[in-house]
Amino acid sequence: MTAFVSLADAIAEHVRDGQTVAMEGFTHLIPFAAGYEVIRQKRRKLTLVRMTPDLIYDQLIGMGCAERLVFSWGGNPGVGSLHRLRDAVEHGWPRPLELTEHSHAAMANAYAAGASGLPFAVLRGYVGSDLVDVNPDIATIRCPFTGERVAAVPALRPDVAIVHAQRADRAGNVLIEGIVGVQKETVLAAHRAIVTVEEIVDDLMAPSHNSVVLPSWTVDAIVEAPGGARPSYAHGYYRRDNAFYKNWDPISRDRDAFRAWMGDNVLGATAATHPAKA
Amino acid sequence: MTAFVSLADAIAEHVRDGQTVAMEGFTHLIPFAAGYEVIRQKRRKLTLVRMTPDLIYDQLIGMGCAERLVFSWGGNPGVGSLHRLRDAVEHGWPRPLELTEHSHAAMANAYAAGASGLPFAVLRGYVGSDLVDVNPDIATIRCPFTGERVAAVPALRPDVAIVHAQRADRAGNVLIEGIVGVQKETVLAAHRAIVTVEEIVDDLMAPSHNSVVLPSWTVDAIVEAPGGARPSYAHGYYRRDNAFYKNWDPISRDRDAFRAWMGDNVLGATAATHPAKA
Amino acid sequence: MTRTDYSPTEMMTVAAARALRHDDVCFVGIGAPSAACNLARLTLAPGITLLYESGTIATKPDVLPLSIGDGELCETAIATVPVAEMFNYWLQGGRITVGFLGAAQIDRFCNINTTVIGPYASPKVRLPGSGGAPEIANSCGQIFIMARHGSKVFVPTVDFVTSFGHGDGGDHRSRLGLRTEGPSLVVTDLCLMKPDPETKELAVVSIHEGVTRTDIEEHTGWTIRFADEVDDTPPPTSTELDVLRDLHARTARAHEATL
Amino acid sequence: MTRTDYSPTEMMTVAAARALRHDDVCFVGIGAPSAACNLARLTLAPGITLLYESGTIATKPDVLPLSIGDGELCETAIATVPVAEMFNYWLQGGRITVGFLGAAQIDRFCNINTTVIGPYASPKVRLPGSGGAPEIANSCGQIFIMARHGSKVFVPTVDFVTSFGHGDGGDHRSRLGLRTEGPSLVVTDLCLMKPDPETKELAVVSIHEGVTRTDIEEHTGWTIRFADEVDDTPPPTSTELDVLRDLHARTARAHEATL
Repeated sequence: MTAFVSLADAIAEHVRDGQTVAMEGFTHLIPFAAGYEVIRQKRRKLTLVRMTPDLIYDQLIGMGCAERLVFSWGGNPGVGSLHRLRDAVEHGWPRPLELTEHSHAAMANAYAAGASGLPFAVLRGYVGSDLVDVNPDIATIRCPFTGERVAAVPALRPDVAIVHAQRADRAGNVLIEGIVGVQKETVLAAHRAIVTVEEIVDDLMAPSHNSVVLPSWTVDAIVEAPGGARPSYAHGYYRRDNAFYKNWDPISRDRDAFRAWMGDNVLGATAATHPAKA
Repeated sequence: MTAFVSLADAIAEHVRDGQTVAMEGFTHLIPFAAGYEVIRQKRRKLTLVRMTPDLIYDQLIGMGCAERLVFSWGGNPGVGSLHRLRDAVEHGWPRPLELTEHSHAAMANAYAAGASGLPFAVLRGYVGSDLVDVNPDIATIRCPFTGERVAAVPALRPDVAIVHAQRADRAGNVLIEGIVGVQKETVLAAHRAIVTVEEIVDDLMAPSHNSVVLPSWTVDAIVEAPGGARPSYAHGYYRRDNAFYKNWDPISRDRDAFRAWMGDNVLGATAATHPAKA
Repeated sequence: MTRTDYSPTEMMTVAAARALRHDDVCFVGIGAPSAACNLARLTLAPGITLLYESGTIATKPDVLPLSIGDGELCETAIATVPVAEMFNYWLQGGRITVGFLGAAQIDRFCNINTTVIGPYASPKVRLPGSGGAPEIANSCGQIFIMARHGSKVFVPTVDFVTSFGHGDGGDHRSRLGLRTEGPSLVVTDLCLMKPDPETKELAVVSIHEGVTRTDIEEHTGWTIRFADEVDDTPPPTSTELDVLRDLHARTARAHEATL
Repeated sequence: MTRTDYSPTEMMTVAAARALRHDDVCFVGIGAPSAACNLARLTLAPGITLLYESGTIATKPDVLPLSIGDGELCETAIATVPVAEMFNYWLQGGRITVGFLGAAQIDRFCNINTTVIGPYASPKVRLPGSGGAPEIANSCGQIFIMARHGSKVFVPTVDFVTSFGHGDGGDHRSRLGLRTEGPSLVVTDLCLMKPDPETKELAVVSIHEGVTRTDIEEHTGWTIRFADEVDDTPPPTSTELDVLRDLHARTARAHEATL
């Protein structure tokens, strides 16, 4: 059942060295505050899972938290490379990073399979792609009715899912609105789930009977973390800080500039303070 | 692209003898008006697909429109049997009815596979059930990663999907709210789709960014048919006529009573008039 | 305070409701299970979570639905999801602790038939079919079965296994790869039965007030076993009966009224 | 009225926009494709339907998104669906007529690399990876590719096939079971290219104003073919340029402003 806890306590209790951790949020609702706290608590040897490693994964990787990345697109959207990710892959700095690389369709289906208690997902995908040669987690199976071949990937079942949402009610039900990404699937696929929210409210005020809701008993920890998705955005609360994304490029190109920025803005901060500017 | 047409024209143009037709609506939004029109236009040798054959399928079967039923639960919900379905299966009246029988989970996944362009769906299901022995469309496949065995069923790809929805806008986008069932999957799985709606409006007024919407280019014909789901219900418009369901039981038990009722209420009616009482 | 002015069906409903816990997440079927689950919610297990296969999650209906998808279920749910999602993410995903099943026929190992009486190809009685039952039986943490006690229902061999219970007994479930407990309780209008921990054959564990062992034996199609210790089922309390009857009265009024 | 005061990038965007039709349903990528698709929507193809992989369906952004999932896309869409649904029901379901892809490397058969320069295990440059591209390339009715023309991009052999184009040419796609057309148009800042109907090797079919055949040859890493009839690409019209520049100006203002 859901516990309402501080961000520091949520990470301390649920995220351990060596675990597989998925922080999701498709451009929208990226759980930055939680990622910063993982960095502050110096987790190591994590397998980080995420369709679109964003700035927060660039930072986790650059700070040496990760030993493997499971992903499908690792860039700074609309800007360019994730330079810390590149430095880890190209030069092993600060430590080597192993890659398990998928397509978006495969990752999304692998989460859905995990949420569904299935061992694998099937998709029409990867036809003719060399990804099949570099990722042993891509198999081919045959349709028992038509004989057609389709791709199969193992279900994703992270140890911990971390997502950010607009709000939770006091019973612990969580509402996600707008671009909902793969967050619901990620939470349901994971063994444990931490949700940071903009606010905790008396009434969830779901706009529709069919709104995307994570019921309380699917979430282990809820953390009130207003602004917790910045510099990404929270629909209905604040916009994407596009300037932050652009400014990150020069900071992240240089190892020293990166470390200085992390020291000033993350390591020297607490869960209550949140980097406002890059 | 969507055409706005009369119910008679929609059925005349899109539903042909011998086709596979899926009319869906999970208790809610059952497309009764469209079903009545199929009966009036005397379609024959249809393969009728529906998770929960309801009174409208009882009537279609009793009027001799169907030669096969693909389904997972055929009853009068909360009341008892579908007597016309039983009469067809037990006594071949008015003609024999072949059955392709699934579980709900398999049917729902088979529609989703159809909507997804996949040849089959996988599920953990049917373990130990004799349905495997009577339905050749249930196969077993092995997970290429864990070796576990799971069930597989072929995708459903009906020739025509018919569903009822709350409203459409003048561009042809359709909104479904409340218990949304498998209607979206059914429409996307089918080669053609007819949607009857309570009203056609200037603004769809979807309550949420994440509302269930069928965009115009996925629907072939939209028919304004207020009350078109009665005696089932349309959330936000009218309630389920539980009395109709209860009263159907004695009518449908008797072949003559059934035929008389159909003559009075369906054959003698037009698409504009709709049986109000059973 | 207990009462004596109750029907066997009310006893059955009350006994099933008592088996539910505050933290259960139930996949509810229409009819008797729906009454029992909502009675539990309105009495001893207010925190219970009820899901119906129409996609309604954590619903709190004020009246009992006639169908599995009445508007009442959606209006009082915290969310309503597509049916495919309900079966995949919620049922198959292993998020349901208790599933309820009814039965037209049930054998001593809790295998259930809701498909057909007689041969499948030439049925004597065509029943509604499986609905969600095969996967409910496979995927819920445990299964509670509710049925009226009679020798046409509790049969030596079911004509068709719609939903797998304990198969031939023993470890048959785990041999088929099932990780869930399967049927763990059968509630009838005469008694409560549970599978033997080893053999998985049903045995009577509690007998309702005014019912004799002979009554149960006569209404069971096989030689029914009795557990070493058989309890007396406590009769319904005043509160249980009042809440249940209020619920049924509200339901009757609501179902008569249509817009 | 045509203009001469335009950049090669503007020409590329305008040429791509012109290839789109009123009834196209486009899977739009960020950057150049997004500009081209929205220019088409604001000029010749107002009925065009744009989907972004973030789940936004039939979106009509007033400013260009910086990322694939900006709030603007959701606010102007008729619906926003989960990402798994977008890839399954919409892309894989065969409901997209045109998909756009960019490329870090592309070969004469339109095989695309966005994964890595150098060996995969010891990369010279690690690129962002596939994103949705492998399935976009497999599932869309046809694929339009946009890339700046240069010999490091248009290479004899890509270091890694992220997204399959026409493979080794000819009927390679259909031999792999693909039923879609694959890449049918490449738009660069110098010219338009299309695969030969038989061999599937790219050939120049239209050259932008001020560009020579030699320019194209020098900027292509293989001996590029020219079609028998090569058109002159009409330069951007005043309307096209005005609409595109307005769009970019609105976008720049919006991206500078944050709440």
